[in-house]
Amino acid sequence: MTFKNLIRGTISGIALSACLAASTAFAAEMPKKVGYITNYATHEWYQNVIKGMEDRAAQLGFEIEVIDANLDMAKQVSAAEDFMARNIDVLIITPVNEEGVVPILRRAKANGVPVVLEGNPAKGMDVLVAICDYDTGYHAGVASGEYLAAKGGDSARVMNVGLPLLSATILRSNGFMDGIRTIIPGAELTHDLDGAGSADRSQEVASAALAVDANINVIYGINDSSALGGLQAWRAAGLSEDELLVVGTGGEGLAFMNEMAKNGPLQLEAAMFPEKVGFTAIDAAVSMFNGEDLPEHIVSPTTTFDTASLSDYYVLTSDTTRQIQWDAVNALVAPASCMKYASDL
Amino acid sequence: MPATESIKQITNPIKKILTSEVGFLVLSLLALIIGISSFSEQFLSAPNAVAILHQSSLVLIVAIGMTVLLISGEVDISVGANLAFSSCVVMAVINQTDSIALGALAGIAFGTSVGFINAFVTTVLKVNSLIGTIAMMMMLKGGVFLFTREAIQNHHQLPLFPKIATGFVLGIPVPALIASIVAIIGWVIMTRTKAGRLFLATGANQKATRLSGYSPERVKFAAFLLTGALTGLAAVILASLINAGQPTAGGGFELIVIAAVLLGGTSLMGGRGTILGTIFGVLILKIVDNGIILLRLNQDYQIIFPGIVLILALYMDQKRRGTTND
Amino acid sequence: MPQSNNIKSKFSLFSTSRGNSELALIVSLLVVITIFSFMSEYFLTVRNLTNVLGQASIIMALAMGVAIVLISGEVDISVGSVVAAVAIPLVEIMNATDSLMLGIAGALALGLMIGAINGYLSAYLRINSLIVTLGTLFIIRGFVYLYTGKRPIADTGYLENFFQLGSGRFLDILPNPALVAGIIVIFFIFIMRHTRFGRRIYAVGSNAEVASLAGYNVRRLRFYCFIICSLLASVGGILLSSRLGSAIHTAGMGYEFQAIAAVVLGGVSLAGGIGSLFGVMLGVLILAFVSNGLGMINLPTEWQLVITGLVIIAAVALDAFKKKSR
Amino acid sequence: MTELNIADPTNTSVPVLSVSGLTKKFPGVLALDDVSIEVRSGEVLAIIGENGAGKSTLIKMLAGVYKPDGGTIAINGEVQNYASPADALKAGTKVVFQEIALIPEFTVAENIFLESHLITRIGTIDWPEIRRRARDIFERAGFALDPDAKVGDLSISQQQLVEISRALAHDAKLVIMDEPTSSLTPLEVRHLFEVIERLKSLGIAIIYVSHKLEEIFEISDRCTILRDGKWISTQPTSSHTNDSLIKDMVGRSIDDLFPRSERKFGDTVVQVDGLYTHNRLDNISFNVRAGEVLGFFGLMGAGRTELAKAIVGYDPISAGSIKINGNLLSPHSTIKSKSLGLGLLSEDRKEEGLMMDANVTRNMTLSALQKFTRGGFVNAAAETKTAQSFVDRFRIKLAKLGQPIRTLSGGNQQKVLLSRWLMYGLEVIVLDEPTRGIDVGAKTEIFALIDELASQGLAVILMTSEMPELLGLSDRICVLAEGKITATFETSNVTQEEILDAAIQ
Repeated sequence: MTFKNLIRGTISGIALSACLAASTAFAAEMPKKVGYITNYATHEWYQNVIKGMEDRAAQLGFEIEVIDANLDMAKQVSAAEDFMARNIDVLIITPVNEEGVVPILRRAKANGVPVVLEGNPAKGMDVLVAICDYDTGYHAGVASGEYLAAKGGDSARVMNVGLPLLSATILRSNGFMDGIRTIIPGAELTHDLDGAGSADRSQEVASAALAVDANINVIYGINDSSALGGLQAWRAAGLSEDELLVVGTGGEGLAFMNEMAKNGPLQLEAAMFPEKVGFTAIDAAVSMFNGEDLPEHIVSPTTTFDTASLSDYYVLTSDTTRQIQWDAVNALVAPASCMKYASDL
Repeated sequence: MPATESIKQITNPIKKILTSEVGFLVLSLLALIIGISSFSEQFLSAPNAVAILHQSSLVLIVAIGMTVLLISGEVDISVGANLAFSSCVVMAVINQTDSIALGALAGIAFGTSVGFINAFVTTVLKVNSLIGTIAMMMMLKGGVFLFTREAIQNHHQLPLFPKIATGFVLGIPVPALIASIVAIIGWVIMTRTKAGRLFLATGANQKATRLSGYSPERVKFAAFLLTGALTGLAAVILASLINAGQPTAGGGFELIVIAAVLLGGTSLMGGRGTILGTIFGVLILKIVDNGIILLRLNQDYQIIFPGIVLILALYMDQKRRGTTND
Repeated sequence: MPQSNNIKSKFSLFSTSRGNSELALIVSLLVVITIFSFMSEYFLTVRNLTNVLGQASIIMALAMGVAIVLISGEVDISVGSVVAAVAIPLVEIMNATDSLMLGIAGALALGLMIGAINGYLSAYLRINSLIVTLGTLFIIRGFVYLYTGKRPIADTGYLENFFQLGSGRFLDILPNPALVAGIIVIFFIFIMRHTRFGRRIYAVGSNAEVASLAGYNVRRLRFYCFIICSLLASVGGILLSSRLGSAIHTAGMGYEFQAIAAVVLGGVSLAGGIGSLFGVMLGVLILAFVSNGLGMINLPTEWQLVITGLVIIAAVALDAFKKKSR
Repeated sequence: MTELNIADPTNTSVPVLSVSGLTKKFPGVLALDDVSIEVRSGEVLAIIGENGAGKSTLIKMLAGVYKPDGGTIAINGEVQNYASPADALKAGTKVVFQEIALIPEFTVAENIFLESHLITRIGTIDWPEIRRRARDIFERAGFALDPDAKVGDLSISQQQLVEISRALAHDAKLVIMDEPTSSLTPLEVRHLFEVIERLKSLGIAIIYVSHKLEEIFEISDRCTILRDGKWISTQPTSSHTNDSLIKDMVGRSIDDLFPRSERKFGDTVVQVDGLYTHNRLDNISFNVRAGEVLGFFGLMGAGRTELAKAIVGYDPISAGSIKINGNLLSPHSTIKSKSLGLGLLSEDRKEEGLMMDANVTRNMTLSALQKFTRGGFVNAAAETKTAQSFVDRFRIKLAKLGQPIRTLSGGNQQKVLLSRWLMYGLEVIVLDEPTRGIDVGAKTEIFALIDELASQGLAVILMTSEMPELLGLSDRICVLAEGKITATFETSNVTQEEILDAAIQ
């Protein structure tokens, strides 16, 4: 089933990329103004999404304006109003909340402004550009199972440093557990924590959980901050790092690269390539502007890499900057649709 | 009716014992420990104790400063944002200089300078400190992203740095040791020194303090600087604990700190409060927090319980004192 | 509306100090609008200006309630959580009954209950209201998380009038939320100026003892203020929910700070008894136009936070300076 | 209200107020014990007694603030059962408290109708009617008040008139005045007495509570004396002498209110030259010698408190110099003035003196902390020992040093605050209304203390509005009017009239 899905996804993904590339290459008209309302601009993930958008827009010869909702749904609605008041050509939105964005979509439609959603689907949307959260977690889970099995392990006891506040992050956690169980059926979710997505809080809750039961061998974090916070808690408890596997998600900043460079417990990273998401969203926006037909869900690819293959995708150019390796990322294929969506929760 | 109240206090010896500043808190803490440990045997285990101490340390260090500040009659809402910014400064300077000492100093200096600005806005510009430090919180939350776009990593991988916060001295976790030293110094200052008397006097009656030949502004300045410096110190520990400077850290930290201080019996109006009370306040809140994870309760209770505990504690405190705000 | 020289002189722009501070606010608002008009061609358009009125409506409703509580000499910082809480019965009842009116009734009922709890604890049990509402801020948010499981609750029936309430425009020009907020503002300005109830709230906040001697039931008046505040926060919650078409567990976070900042900016004293709702309205609009304008010129969030913080400190410091030099 | 019948104080009709067997208990204290009084229409009954005699408890029961534990209150023969102060007002009793019960942000007219704003038919406030009715009252009573003025901008005496107007607006039959002259200038006191006469002529019964015996003799018809919560006597005032009143009040006779020991003046300690502040003081210059008491007299608003606060560095000055033993007070701060040996005992104990929740020791040692401090640490044992010595020396009545200061009487609180400076050891002390709100017994002790300090060589600057205190304590007298010194006298050869003349300029 999953395999079939994968194949199907791969095929249609290739077709789609081709179609997108064609449409943008030959598009006669470019929008003058594209507005992006981001969820949380100060987060590394969104900074890289914005960077991808800016780079792509610059290639295509137009500018993109960004307003940050700063995690406030009301501010997101206001930002949409502001953009529409400024006669924007296409609107890209990362919903703060998938239900809260529904009235915006309706109003944009009434105003004749095409909308591309990024991240989360919502009722009444035309097109969504997003990674598959469940799939990302799932593949990371499979990779983890394989990693453990390769080292001769036959049991997995997992501490999930999660974020139940958001459906996307719940999907990642669920996917990870489902994935790892395909290899190690007896994998056990020993701790299911709410680390609030931040390193300090993750460290705190993980410390308490490890005090209860430190008999785990996998820490899964729904983002890099959560994974690293969990790892710091492990270190603070003075536990041996030899048998521990830490799996991060996102690959949004430099933190995971530094940690992976140590070749310590952080061996696997479920990378989600925010730059690629931004890139793809701009292409979709151009297509929308030209009134082309697009599938409802354009999947942006993700992959799980280990310490060895990290450098295929990202290279540190200085202490504070990194360079995405576009060739490798563009070569990744994404499925046409995800295994599970928020609506399946 | 002050006269009657005093008589009530004198005539009822049982009540008198209960009115001791920390008696009620000690009882609550004991009840919590017994309650949680009877449901979870891990509660009293060494690793859990270390975990509680680590987490309590950060809050306690800042809470000591906040206690002094509230006693002086002012408040600082910006400590959470200051904590995050300072932790970034610590890591950035360590990356620049390869020196942990310089990084720590820079973090404390940054925290102190935020305290300095808060003090200036409050005592010179005469802006109500609640409003002034809310504004400072906004500016720090914005400013930290102007300083760094993302979490600052330990670029040079100095292995010693993360070991500071996770290390032990004489079997005591380092952060707990630092927090204990801070608390003891705070306790000595508030109970044994002239400075402590002036913090109390300024909060109790600012005009009388001025007429007695002191400068309430200087006293408040000192309290803000102390709070800022201790926030910087906590930021060093935080950066060491997570081995990074995290611009998004410290969310809601100010509320936990203030809740702990108030729980410890310090008056919002100034002029009354003890360091001992604050220590118990911090421990109670952090043990509740820890117990919820230990007992595998829904973590959402972690924000519900402190709210209930806070209201209840203040109500009990008021009952015991027999006073109201009227 | 009974008008007399007395009232005219009291509220005319030039004759009293109160009038002066309102004049200063009007001038500030005009300055803000003028500056942004030069910086963005889209700013000074009917569409944008009316948009801002709609966007400000939620904070406007909250600020009116917070101002009334502050004028009565208390404080309520739980309003942000109320915004999130009331959306739950609103949407759940609408989904069950297909009736917007029943949903609104449910939301207001929950708001009434929360207000009654805050009011009972603060006004009758005389627990410091800052702490009570700090506690309920946590508690209500916690229960919202527990009930929703941190998932949004959608308006599954797609009620047209629910959508229109948040997103429609009155006479095709004024956003409906702005209309609701406008009615609230006018109604409560009138209540506070021209009814016994309103005048008594001012008297209670100015000097509770005097008010009590004049035969006012101080506790009951303050109790009502908490209920009004919570009901107005509920209206804010209903408006926000209708703009979002759903009940969202994170809604309204941090709105208490925004509301208090606007209220203080509008000239209401944190000590009670002083301030006008007209001034509060101007305070809300100034912050709303600053926020909108900064967005219009594409200033990033971090700069918006820094500038908003500076605006608040500058405004309050200026006010303190004026009072001092008077 | 409209009928202006001239009442005969000796008539035998039903009294406006008759109180019988009134008793009030607080936990551990019998605050008022079986007190009975009567007041008739058009009569002024004075009630006097030391602090703690039960005066304010009695007033608060008459005002409906406290509920009696026994006894009855009847107005015009009808027994009342007040649930709140509003009930008492409805029944016709209006109390003008010492701390004026008005809303400063409201206008005069609105304050008059504070109990119950007049409303229109639709329930909104009828502002024109409120103003019209206020004007009517002012006309009838002869008050020069502006209904639109903000009460916060009025003087205390004008605010009292607003309070009395409230009584008239509610057709009060009984007006109770609690220490009405404690913040008034002599001129304002005269005006108040005229108002009282007018109220009498309107048939209103008046209870007048005061410490000031000369006022009692002037204004009251009869006089009730309370002591320790008990009724002592009610007699026509004319049958009393000053001494008999004091004797009944304190239960013992006070021979000499103002003891005066031999004072030897030393060198000039204080030199103030050309002092200005931006809103009040105008070219103030004077000198004080060691061992001398320089009294400053002035009407309300003349600038006494402003001068006191300016010379100790509490309030800023715009020009002029202050020298202590030749040393300039610069920078102009209380820190510097303290180091030069100059300190102020404020007129407002509660707001500017006491730390209410702190204990007696902490309150007493605040200024002198440095004396017990070594390397920043306070020696608590030495501190307590010194505090105890001051308690003994000044006979401060308390249970223990650790008790909160708010539980002490006003007189004892004042002694603690005086000790605060004496423990520090000043060269010059500025006393601003040092006996405000203190009963006669404690006053005498404080007078003696001031005299003793002066005879030991302390320079004393005394700000007062009480003529007996001024004449009894000062060696020289400066009179302030509108921020200027209008005259300086040697106390030995000046009359009250001369001083008042200079003050009214």
